Amino acid sequence: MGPDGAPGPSVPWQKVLWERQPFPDNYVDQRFLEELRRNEGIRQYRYWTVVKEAGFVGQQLSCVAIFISLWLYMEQGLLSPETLLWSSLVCALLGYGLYQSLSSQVESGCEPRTRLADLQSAAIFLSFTFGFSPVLKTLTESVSTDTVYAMSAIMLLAHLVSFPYTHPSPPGSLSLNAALFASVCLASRLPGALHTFAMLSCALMVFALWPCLLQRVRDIAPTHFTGVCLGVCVGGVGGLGLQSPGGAVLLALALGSVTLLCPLLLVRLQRHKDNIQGPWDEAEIHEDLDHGRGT
Amino acid sequence: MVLKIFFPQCCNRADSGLLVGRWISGHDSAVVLAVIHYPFIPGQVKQYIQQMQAQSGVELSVLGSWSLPKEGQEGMESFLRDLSTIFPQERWLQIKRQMGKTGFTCEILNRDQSGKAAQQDSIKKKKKVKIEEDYQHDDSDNKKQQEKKKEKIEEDDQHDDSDNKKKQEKKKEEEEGEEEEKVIFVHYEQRKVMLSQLHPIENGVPDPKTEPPSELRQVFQTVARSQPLFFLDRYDDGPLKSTHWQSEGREASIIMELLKQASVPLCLLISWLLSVWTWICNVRIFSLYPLRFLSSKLSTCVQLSYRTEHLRTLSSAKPATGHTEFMRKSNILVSFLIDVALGLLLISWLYRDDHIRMLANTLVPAADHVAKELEELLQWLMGAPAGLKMNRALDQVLGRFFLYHIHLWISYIHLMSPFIEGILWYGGLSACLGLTFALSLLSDMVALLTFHIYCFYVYGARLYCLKIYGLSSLWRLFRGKKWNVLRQRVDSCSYDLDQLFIGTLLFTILLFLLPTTALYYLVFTLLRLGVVLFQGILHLSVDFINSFPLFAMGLRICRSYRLGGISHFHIVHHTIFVQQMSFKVTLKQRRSSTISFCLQCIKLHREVNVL
Amino acid sequence: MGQRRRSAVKAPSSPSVSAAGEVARVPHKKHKICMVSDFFYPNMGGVESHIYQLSQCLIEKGHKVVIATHAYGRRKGVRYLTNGLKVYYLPLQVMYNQSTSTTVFHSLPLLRCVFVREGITVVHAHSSFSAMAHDALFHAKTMGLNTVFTDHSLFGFADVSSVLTNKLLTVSLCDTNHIVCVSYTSKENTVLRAALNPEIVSVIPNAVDPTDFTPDPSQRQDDTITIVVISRLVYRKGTDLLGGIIPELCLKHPDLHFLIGGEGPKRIVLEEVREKYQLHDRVRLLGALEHKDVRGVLVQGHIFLNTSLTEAFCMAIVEGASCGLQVVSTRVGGIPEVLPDDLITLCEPTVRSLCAGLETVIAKQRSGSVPSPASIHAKVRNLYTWRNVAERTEKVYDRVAGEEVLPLDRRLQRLRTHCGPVAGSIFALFAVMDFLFVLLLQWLVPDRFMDMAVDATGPQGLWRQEKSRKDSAIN
Amino acid sequence: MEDETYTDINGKAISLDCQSHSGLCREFTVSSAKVSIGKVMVYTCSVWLFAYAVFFFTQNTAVLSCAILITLVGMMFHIHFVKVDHESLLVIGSLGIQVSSSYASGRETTTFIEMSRIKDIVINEAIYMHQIIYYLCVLLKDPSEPNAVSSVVPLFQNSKPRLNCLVKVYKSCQEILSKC
Repeated sequence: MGPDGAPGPSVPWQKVLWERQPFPDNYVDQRFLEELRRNEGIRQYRYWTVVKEAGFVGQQLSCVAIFISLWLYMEQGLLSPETLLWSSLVCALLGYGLYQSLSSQVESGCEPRTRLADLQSAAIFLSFTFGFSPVLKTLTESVSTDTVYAMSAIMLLAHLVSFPYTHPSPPGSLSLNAALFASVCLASRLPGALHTFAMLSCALMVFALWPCLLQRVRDIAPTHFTGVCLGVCVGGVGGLGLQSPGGAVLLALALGSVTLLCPLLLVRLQRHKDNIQGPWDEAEIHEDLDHGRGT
Repeated sequence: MVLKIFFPQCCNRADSGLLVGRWISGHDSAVVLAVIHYPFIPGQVKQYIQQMQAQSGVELSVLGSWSLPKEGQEGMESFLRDLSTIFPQERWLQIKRQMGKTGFTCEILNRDQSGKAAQQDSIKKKKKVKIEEDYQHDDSDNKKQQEKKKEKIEEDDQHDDSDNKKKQEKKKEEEEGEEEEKVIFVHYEQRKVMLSQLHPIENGVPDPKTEPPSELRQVFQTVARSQPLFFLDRYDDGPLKSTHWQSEGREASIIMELLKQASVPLCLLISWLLSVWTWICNVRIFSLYPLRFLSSKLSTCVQLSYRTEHLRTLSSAKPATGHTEFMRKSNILVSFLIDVALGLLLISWLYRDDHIRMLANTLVPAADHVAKELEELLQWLMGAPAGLKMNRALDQVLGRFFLYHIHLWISYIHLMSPFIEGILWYGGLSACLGLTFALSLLSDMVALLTFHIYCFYVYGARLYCLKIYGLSSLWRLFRGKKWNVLRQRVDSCSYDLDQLFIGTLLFTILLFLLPTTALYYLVFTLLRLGVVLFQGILHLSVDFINSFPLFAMGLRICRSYRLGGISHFHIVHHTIFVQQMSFKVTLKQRRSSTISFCLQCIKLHREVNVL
Repeated sequence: MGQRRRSAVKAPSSPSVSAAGEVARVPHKKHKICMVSDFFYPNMGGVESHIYQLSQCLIEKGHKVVIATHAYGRRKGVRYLTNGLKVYYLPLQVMYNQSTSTTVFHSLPLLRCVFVREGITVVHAHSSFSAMAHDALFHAKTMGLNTVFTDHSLFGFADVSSVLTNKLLTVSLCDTNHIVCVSYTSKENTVLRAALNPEIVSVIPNAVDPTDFTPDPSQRQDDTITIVVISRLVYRKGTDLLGGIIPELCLKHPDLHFLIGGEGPKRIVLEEVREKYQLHDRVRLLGALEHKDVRGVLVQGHIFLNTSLTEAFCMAIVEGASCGLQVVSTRVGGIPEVLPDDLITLCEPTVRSLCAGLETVIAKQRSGSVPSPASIHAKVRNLYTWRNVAERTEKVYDRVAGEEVLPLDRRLQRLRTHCGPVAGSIFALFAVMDFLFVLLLQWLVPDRFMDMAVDATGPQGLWRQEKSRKDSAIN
Repeated sequence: MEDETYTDINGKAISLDCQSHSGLCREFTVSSAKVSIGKVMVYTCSVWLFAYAVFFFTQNTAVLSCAILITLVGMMFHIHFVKVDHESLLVIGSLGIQVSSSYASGRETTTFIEMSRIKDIVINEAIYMHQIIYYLCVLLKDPSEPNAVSSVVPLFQNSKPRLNCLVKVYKSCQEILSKC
């Protein structure tokens, strides 16, 4: 069926409502849908940049792997808590020094925390962990081992999912809490209170402090960043490999798919994108309109 | 408007005479109260009515004449008409009945003798303003709209036909049936209306600020308040003889009178005792804090004060004003009597072949048994109850704690075991004050005997509450949220590392300890619940006895009209007369709108509310 | 007993005569229309007033109009509005901001009852956000009625939710006879979303009642410049943009005042801005406004600002212009079509562009080179009138009434072919079930047991007769 | 007067009986269908058969007696509280309106509304279950504000007559009300 009434071709149809035009209401002009645009402002990814970005995910994954392998070592008594404590202490000091040096190079935004504050919070960590470790030790003994494993697995997964990969420097509370919860669960399975203490402090380092440092590295020295990521991944695979080769293979596969395969898919699928835009689209606000909310 | 004549049924067959009653202003309706028979001396009648008016406060007047000519007696039209000049009235009713005819004939003479004086039609033809519901403001009652619409549907037949003043009901009906009557006869049973406290006669005059009560209400008040009119009877010899409900037998009985007389000194005595008792209660010592707190908790004391209140209301010197007050008083009295009676029964059972000792001997072992059960329960909890994973350390701690309590408890019981019998014996005496006392005493005893359970419950609940509170706030921290007190909502907030760390640590600990405390809480709550249920049943029964409207029930069953609520009309044919003079013919007569009038009792719950 | 008398006075002489009079007066055919939408008075907004005004004008033209919506709180059952506009507030469960939840079937019995007892010929559903409207379209087709749908809103194609909603729209519009859009942009959008033949889509703009929005310069304070904003304070209306604009302009122009009417979740943004920059005396938040108060607020201002991020047809700017204000608005959706360029200043939806636009208008205002409010009102007053809308909608009804309703099998085919294999067959199944449900209902409550409703409006409308009788009485 | 046949909203036949005692006093009685013996039979039989089936498997005679009891009690309950035999509306000009509904067992519930409280009698529309029906109702007013509707008393609630019946009742009610 055609639009009823004969269109008066004398005057050109124009897309305005404020004047009655000699056309029926359901008249369809050839200019209909001329403002329709497809796929505008679509960005073409380059493979290696994407891979570089995905590196962070990979290293976080392998961080978890490292933590688990450490736990495995301790559970089988291959690793004594003292050594773990000392080594983690050394790592912490090194990391702290590196952190300070990096921050001293670039003076970012708000004033840096004083050494005193850092010392204070470190003291709090250690004291609390030490104080609570006997309690934590007895905490889950009546709970069956499978339950504990399941819980910690879920929590670690939650940690990986909810980890803020873009700005990890203040660690996202949910992800950090999940990781800590998991580590408490695991640590309470260890033979002694000291083990628990060591495990927890190690967890603190791996999950809380390390991402901050890595963020700094990514900001300051992107070239080193990829190297660090690679190193962590290799370390994770290796560490797990000594314990359980199967796990190591799985981890390697996972890392490969995350860092290499997914970016490939992303870049490939990009060209099949078909996105319709037009004047009807809801305009999005680009400026940062945060008027210091919650001040 | 229509003239309504409320006519007492008992006067249906009274001899001819004068109608004494009242014109109800505003509604133009007349209430006939009594018939004063011939012969009378008008002066006396007037004087009599004057004094009645003075006594009852109802503006009585002579409404008109009533004629029921005996056989052979010829109608006395002219005479009746003349009477209207003797008793000057705005309007003068002439109601007459032929023997054997079932209808009434009513003539209305206005002051000016013109029988056709038109009932000035008081109906103004108002223009109907259409209420326009607008979009903005709320058009809540669309019934208006509906109504308008419907009125479109109905065709216009609202013409007023010529107001005819005189109305011979039956004859007119037979001749021109379609013509509408202007007089409605409402027969009412004077006795029932008289005795029904249908309408609180707000002591004497209705206060002016409320709008005048509705028509029926006024009628009822008139009848109820013109009691003195009914003392003069047809049978006693006096200058005047009248007919009204009392000519069908008196309602009041001698015993009631005697009781009324006797109750006065009794009330005085009770009130004196009460004053003494209240004086005792108000001694300083009792108003000290712990005592007052205790008395507010002990249900015996509560019951005591309750009863005192009752007795005070009962023994108040002034008579009950209004229906509800009267009902309340009588209900209290009846329930009190019943209560005492039951209490005496209980006593007679207790002190026969000493049931008390048996009770006492069963009581202590029972307490022991309960304690043992509890111990076993705790042992069970300290193991792995129902295969639940509990934290062993905490479990042990809690278990020991509660076990120690039970130990204390048992020793306490054994300490007081020798005195229990005595306690029971004296407690039993309290039943003579009424069953309710015994019951409340029992509930108090139960409360004391299960004090340990109460303690357990409190500890468990407190622990659990703390734990839940902590967990909820820590869970918020876990998700990186916090409760904003000012805005009363959950905001997102960035915590420091150490806060997060410690929070998570505590969260984990609490979470793993939760099942243990939850279990303890659950178990002891259930125990507590059992006790509370038992006490609740006791209190329920006490309250039932205290406030069950027995009197109202009784009235509802035997004298339902005394609680008259909504009046109930129903059309009757004149079968009354038919039965009496066995006229077969009249059965086939058309029914006229004579309405006999009796009362229907109201729902029971109204009485319950009253109490 | 007053009204008894009145009834006696107003009882109709004889309906047949007056009905004949009706027929004589309005020659061509009358429809019995049922407007269905979740959004109606007491809820307030563009859709609501559109439905109300349109129905009023159609009633004037002698059609019979009833409205079906869901119950609002205690407002259940049948109500009457002005001129006997009958509204059914059906007790359906409200799910999410005033839109009912839809399990395609549960609304059928009541809607069927309405359609049957009112003898509806055309079902007109409004607003694609209203689940009830979609249900009504579906059931009306099952009961063999012709349907019209008016789309008041725009939709993107970007995210998942819009993909789903567009699919649903496709299904529910696939056998709707005619669709009405309020602007050409909205038409394009709807045609794309529902994959429609553009020729069954008419463009009929909204309207405002020019008599409600007359200028009144005396209300303005001439020593200051007041910018009026009237909109719900939600994201779609660009409240965040407003929050960005206010401080910039207020810092530049000390004599600038903001008058903001409306309520919503984003109000907190404005309040925070006000607190942060100490603008309590210059930024007034009036909160929710009654429709009748809007004019009183508008006339106090010099400039009307609209910061919407998406609009199908912005009534607010027309109202503002009709009150003689300088209109500044974002260039989104159908807004460019609404007002001629000499009446409106269009900007990009960014704080910077809006500020620039406002700056120019303020400058013009200061220099006094703006046309007088009266002249602006004179230009605007005849652009959009409800009468015009009603005429054009009437055309749509006339056209639709002629069309034949697809029988079940063809309908199923159409669904299958039009909405893709999956959704198509699912909804074909729904259609069959709906059909069976209707049969069941017809067996349970046959049509002959339903009392036909007494018309308040329409050809034999009693109210109309009453009115005409009144007039005759007056003359 | 009862020439035309009326049905209720479910299409069951009901009968309307208008007695005009006089110009000022009319009584409308809407009486719905009696309890059909057949239906009672069916219900009873079904219950008893079920009971017998249960009895057959669990040799427990208590089932049977209980079934009999249930049917009896159910019947009593039904005719005493549920089944309304007829509802009547008595309009007495200038005195009031009396609404009474009598159950199959003869139980009768009555309410009397004085003329001073009656604002009007109207026919109204309402949503009832999954239908929209007309019903007759009395509008009450407070004596304090005479032209506001304080509450509404629906009439003929149990036997819901259809519009034609309601209109008939409505008209003659209005006749009476208009006279005073």
